Amino acid sequence: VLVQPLHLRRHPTREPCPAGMNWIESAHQCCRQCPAGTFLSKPCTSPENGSECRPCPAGTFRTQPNTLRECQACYECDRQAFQSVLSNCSATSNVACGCEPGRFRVCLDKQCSEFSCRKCQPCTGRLIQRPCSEAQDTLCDSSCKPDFYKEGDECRPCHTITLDTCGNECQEVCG
Amino acid sequence: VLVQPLHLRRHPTREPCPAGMNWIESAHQCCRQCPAGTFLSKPCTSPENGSECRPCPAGTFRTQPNTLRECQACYECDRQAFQSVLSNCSATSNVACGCEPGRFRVCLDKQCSEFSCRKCQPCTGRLIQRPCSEAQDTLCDSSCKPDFYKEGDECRPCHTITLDTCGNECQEVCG
Amino acid sequence: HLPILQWEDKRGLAFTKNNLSYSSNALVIPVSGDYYVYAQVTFRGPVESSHNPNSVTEIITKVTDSYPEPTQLLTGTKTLSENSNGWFQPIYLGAVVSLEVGDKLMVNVSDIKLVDYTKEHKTFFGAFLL
Amino acid sequence: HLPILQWEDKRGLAFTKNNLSYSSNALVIPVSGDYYVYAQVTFRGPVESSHNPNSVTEIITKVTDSYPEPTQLLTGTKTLSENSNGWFQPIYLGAVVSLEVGDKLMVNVSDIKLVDYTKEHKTFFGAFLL
Amino acid sequence: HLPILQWEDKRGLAFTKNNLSYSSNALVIPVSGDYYVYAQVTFRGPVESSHNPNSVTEIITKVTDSYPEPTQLLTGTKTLSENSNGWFQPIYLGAVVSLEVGDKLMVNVSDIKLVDYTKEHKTFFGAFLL
Repeated sequence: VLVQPLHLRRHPTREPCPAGMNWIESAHQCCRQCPAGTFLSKPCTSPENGSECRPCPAGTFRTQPNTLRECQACYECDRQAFQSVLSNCSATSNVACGCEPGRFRVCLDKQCSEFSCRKCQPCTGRLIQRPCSEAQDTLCDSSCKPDFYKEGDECRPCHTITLDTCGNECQEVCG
Repeated sequence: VLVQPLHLRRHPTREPCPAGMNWIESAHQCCRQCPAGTFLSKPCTSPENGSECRPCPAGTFRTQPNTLRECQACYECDRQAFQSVLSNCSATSNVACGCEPGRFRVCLDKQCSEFSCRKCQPCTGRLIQRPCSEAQDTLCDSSCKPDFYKEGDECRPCHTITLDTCGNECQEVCG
Repeated sequence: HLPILQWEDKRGLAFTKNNLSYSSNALVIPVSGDYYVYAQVTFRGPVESSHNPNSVTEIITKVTDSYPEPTQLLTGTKTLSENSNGWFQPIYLGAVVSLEVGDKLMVNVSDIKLVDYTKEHKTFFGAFLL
Repeated sequence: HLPILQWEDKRGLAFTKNNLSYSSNALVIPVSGDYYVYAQVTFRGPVESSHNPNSVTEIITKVTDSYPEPTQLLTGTKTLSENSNGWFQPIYLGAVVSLEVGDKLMVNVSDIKLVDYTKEHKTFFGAFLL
Repeated sequence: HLPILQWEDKRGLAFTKNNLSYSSNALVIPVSGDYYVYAQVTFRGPVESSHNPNSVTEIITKVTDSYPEPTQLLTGTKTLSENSNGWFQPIYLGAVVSLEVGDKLMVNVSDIKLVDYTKEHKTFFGAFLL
């Protein structure tokens, strides 16, 4: 369902521009592309005299050569959700966000363009099979460390128990 | 909150049209209705010479006589949600959807205009009181079939058990 | 058919102008053309009298002399998962539709008892000619 | 990139006029200016083939000859909590954007199998020049 | 009053024109008339510092010299049921309102820490004269 209430003549057919140049409708000709990190502030008046390009203002960027009238606004890292800046936004690249130390990414969609940062599990009383990383939680050993006994799915240190509260599992390990 | 930014004179009062005819504003007169399955492609120029009606294009329909400028788009059955076509869309009727065999309708609103198709329960080990239908799940007998014993709310076949694993319920039935 | 909502067309933020009038629960179109039509209904519950619904629906419909049945123009339907204690659920709809002079626009809802009519800025309905 | 939705542009309530044309899944802008662009996608599930998603996303994107990558103009993303039995979730987006002649507008979704395509008044897309 | 959102009015997709200006968190109306005003706020959580909310609210308000208190024009309020792990909830509002020259439009939210400010296409605010 699309509508647009203005009567318009068809715009003239456009020949493809040579490489490195884009058709500029308002100038009715091909103009040289502005390099990445800049935008087209004034279109060229003739193919020879180049387009006027200006650097992207702070907080914006363009990763590719272009003939756009403005740069894209940088994303921001979600501080309140424990994200941290991996690399700052520059004139030619968007900000890159990761998780604060001690946290790992939980993707909310397939591309992981949205993610939350969850605390890494501590593996108390267990050996660490694989340390926590940006992408994955710590992988703990299934068995307990020496001098720790199993209680449900927790590993408890032997030195904290008194013999009488010590079940058979704990007797075996700490006895 | 309603607004409409155009200055207009009130439209002339309209006498009701005779049966089988509708007032056509652009023609400023009553025109004969187009039959179901068609739409008004050109209004009549005088009440005598009839309106020009054209058949509804494929994928559209009109169930009633009308003086509309287009036909309604057919609905589609939700294949991914296991709906099946009960009757195809025709020029005079919308598509009618039901559930694939072995599934029944779970209405999502009071009119059941939206519904999902859930698998019929199999009544393993029980007699079927009422078979699964478009509208309702299978109704299973509360007690087990002969040679089946009750285990929780399931009915298990006697031949699969060995006497030692057989509780009292199963002893009684399969003993 | 689904129940039709009634609207206030004069007091507070409500107004009509340029002959787009409101009568018997409907906006009456004064001139043929393309209109942006929109409506938001805030639903809320639970409400004793109506069993706990598992969904709420809002539909903007068109009634015309040229056809005996209403036409559904825009529909917003949402299932509810949190209906034990109090819940709120706004549904906003808006789009461009071609209308003829004399056409009537109305808003239908799945259950009128679930509509939050208490504040004019939570449930509203309107249209303007492009 | 996310899958692109296909649209009906002639039958039923759908129409194009004033040279705002539809071709290969995109609206093509005939004249530079500010447009109000809008789209609603009704998502529904569960659907066997696709694992139960924990979110649905709708994005209106712009493709232009002046830049090799699409630009995300409007995004609606919602997490889902009620996906055991049947669920519905409409997402509406609309805003004013500055567009150049020749720009193309498209609607991307997180999972095309979750889109309710069965009724034209539940999922729709449009634009008009201010 | 509820906290007021701050907006970017120049960089990226943001722009103002025809004297509709932005200053101290508000759009300033340059000429009296009927405007279509709209805003979407994407809320997301959980966020440690703020207890887990059971609802989020977005309100478009008008401040005018002719009255000492702000007027709530449009409100979207939604309860949340899924806030154990990460959640997203967009709320879109839009309608026609009559405004006077000098009126100021602002967007208030229930909890500013729950607003997703990270991407310009997820949270936006605008108006245009009919």
